[in-house]
Amino acid sequence: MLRKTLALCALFAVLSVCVSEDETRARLLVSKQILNKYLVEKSDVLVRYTIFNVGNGAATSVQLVDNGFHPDAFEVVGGQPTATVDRIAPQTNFTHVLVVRPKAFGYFNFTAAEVSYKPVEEAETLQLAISSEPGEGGIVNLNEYNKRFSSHFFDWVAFAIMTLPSLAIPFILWHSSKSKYERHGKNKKH
Amino acid sequence: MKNLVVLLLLVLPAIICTFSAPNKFGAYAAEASEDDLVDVEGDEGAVANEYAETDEDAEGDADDSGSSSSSPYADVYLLFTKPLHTAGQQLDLPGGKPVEFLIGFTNKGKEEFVIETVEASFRYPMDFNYFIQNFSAVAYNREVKPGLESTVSYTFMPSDQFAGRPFGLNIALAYRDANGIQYNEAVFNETVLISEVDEGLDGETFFLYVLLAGIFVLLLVIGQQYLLGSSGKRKRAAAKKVIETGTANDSNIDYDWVPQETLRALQKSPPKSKTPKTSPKPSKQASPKAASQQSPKQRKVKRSAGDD
Amino acid sequence: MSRQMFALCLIAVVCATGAYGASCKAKLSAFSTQDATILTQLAHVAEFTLECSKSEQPTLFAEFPCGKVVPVAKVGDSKYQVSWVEDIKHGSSGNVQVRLFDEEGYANVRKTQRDGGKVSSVKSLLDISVPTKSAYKGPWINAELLAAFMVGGVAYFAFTTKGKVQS
Amino acid sequence: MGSGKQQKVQSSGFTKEEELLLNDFSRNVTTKSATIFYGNAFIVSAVPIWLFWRIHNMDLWPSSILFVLVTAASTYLMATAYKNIKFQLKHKIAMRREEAVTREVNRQLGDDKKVTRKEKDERILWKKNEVADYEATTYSIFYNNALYLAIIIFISFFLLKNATPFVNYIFSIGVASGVLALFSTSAQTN
Repeated sequence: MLRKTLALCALFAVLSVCVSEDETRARLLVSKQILNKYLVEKSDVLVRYTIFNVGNGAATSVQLVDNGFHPDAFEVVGGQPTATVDRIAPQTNFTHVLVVRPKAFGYFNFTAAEVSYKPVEEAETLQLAISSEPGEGGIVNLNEYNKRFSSHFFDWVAFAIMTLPSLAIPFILWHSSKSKYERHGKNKKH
Repeated sequence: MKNLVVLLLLVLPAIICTFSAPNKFGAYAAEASEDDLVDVEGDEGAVANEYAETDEDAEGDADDSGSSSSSPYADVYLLFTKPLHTAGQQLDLPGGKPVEFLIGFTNKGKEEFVIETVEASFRYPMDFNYFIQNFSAVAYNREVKPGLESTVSYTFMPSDQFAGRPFGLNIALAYRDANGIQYNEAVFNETVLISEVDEGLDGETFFLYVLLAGIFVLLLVIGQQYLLGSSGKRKRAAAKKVIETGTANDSNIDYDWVPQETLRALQKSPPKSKTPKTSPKPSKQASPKAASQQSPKQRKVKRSAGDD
Repeated sequence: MSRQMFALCLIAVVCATGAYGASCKAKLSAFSTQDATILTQLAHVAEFTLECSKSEQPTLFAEFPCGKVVPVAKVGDSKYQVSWVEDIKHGSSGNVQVRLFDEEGYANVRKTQRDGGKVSSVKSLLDISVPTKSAYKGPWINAELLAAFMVGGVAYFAFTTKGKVQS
Repeated sequence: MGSGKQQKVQSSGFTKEEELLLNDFSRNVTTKSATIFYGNAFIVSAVPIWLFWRIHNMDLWPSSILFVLVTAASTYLMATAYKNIKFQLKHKIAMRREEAVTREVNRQLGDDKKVTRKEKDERILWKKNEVADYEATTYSIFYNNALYLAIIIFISFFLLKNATPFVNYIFSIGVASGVLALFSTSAQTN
């Protein structure tokens, strides 16, 4: 009973705080997305961080940190895994892009990034937000990928070279004989 | 109650059958995720609803989407990021295209929460008890420490066969607190419209087809030209020969279908009467077999002609 | 290796004089994703360091050609990053003019936007042109489709010729 | 096939020369042309293995038994198709060429007065037969090879694109050679 009343009290307290703060507070939703069809070793992995400010106040001192890409496993080729934005206005979003290349293949768990920000301008403590998690993804071996998804252009060329004799030789023989006799007729005619 | 269950059992398969492919998935998904659903489904009293079957357990959750099973310390916010959606309007989801949304979860309490699963489902807009399609429940099992915010993302794809009809979209978030109490909050419980994606023809593929058709036509034309060119000349030449040479021209006479006997006979007879002239044209009509079989007949005819 | 070479298009460019007395210089390096066959969207990233006559490091806002104004992320000591993604279908190459505003300029931009004016009329602190490269979108024509058409053409030719021979 | 027998039955009433003539136009092939046919059929049946090995990622050794069996069957069917199409074409070509051949032989023997008419006719006949045989053989090989490859590529890369390589191989080769063999006979009996 005591607990219940306590909880109720707490609820009211929270609610009242919420109501009072609702006017100016920023609230961030952070999504971390991997925009890849295939994760391939030594190829681009495109990571997009989108910070949505769904509150009604501006978020300030927003710092995005992603420690999920260890330098041993990934090479950063475009963008930075750490970014600071001074201000994200309410009802707007901010996009940050990072391009990394995995150094090895195998399964990799893409973890969440962290964002710290001040929900209200004069707040002293930073609010910590955790982004969505892309989750586990299999990074394909580059050779394997090339084998499976290459256009096999050279294989086709080789195939063409192999089939060409079986088509061209009989055709040329036939055609030469045909034209020989047909020209014959024509020449005689004129 | 029992009657209702029986009725449901009868009606549901019929409903499911009327929807083809996607609903197979739906039905399958519903079966597969049955275990999860016990806790996930239903906004009200889902915790106590453990006896319920997948499809029936949502009974009574429609009339009241008030999140009575949500924790006061949890603050949940839903945002559709694809398509972008502003609150207050009816949500329009493009059929056959992925729909993404984020759920922000703020822990306002002193104890940690664990976000367990998110599940989206389509229901009849008239009666949210009836499921049309269940999307797979995604397990996150994400700890949210006191004072922290966390975001989870969820993607689903409404079938384009549903296009043009309104559906009840229910997004349920299941989480538990440090005491192990399960909460199940309906983050979204509204009627949405699935819109037809008016893509027309995909420009890229269209041009590809046009290109291929062009190449094909070109090939045809070239082939035709080539063939017509050679055969046309040949035909014309042949025709002329038939007209001009007549019997006078020795070399024009077709000897090979004339049996040797006849030829011998012909040699003896005066040159004028060696008329058997089969121009290539008439013999062309005859099939090879017919030609070879005809020879005895021809012989007779020709003989009589020669005797005259 | 060549892919890497392609992918890393480092180009140091561009300096321009800004308004408000403070003259700034930007040293820019741009990166574009190169292989569209494994991505769902293309990304362009421009990182630049800013050297201003004043020692401070201003908060920057960037305006894209489409008219969108976004805050610029600071990724290090006087180092900034502007990045955006685009659909593979609409992937383009060439220089993208990005106009940078400091906070004062941004306030002007907001004011102009509120008044219904054009953002382009607001003087920027600095203009940078970000070179973007188009990505490899896969082979121009499917190899097997090409092969099928070639052999189909030959077969068609053979077939028609046979008709001609037999007729 | 029935027609061939018919011919033989009928031919019994003919003279020896006629029989010889008919023999030239019959379906029976000499060992030489049979070798050519089987050699060609084997080559063209074996070449698609390359496609299935390189592009459909079939393992070469584990499926070698399949390869051998299917290639053998295909070789037989293709040789049949060659034979039938050749037989079909030979008559027509002979008719087409007779003029030119006659002229050619006439020119060759034009001055030679010693050659009797009969000998000349026989030479023309023989030459014509040779030319027709040659052209029909080469064209038949070209024609069947072209159709065979076209059918295989169409089936294996479009119809059965998503089937397993195993099924894909059997069906594409089997259908291609089967269809060709079948149509070569059916067109003949018409």
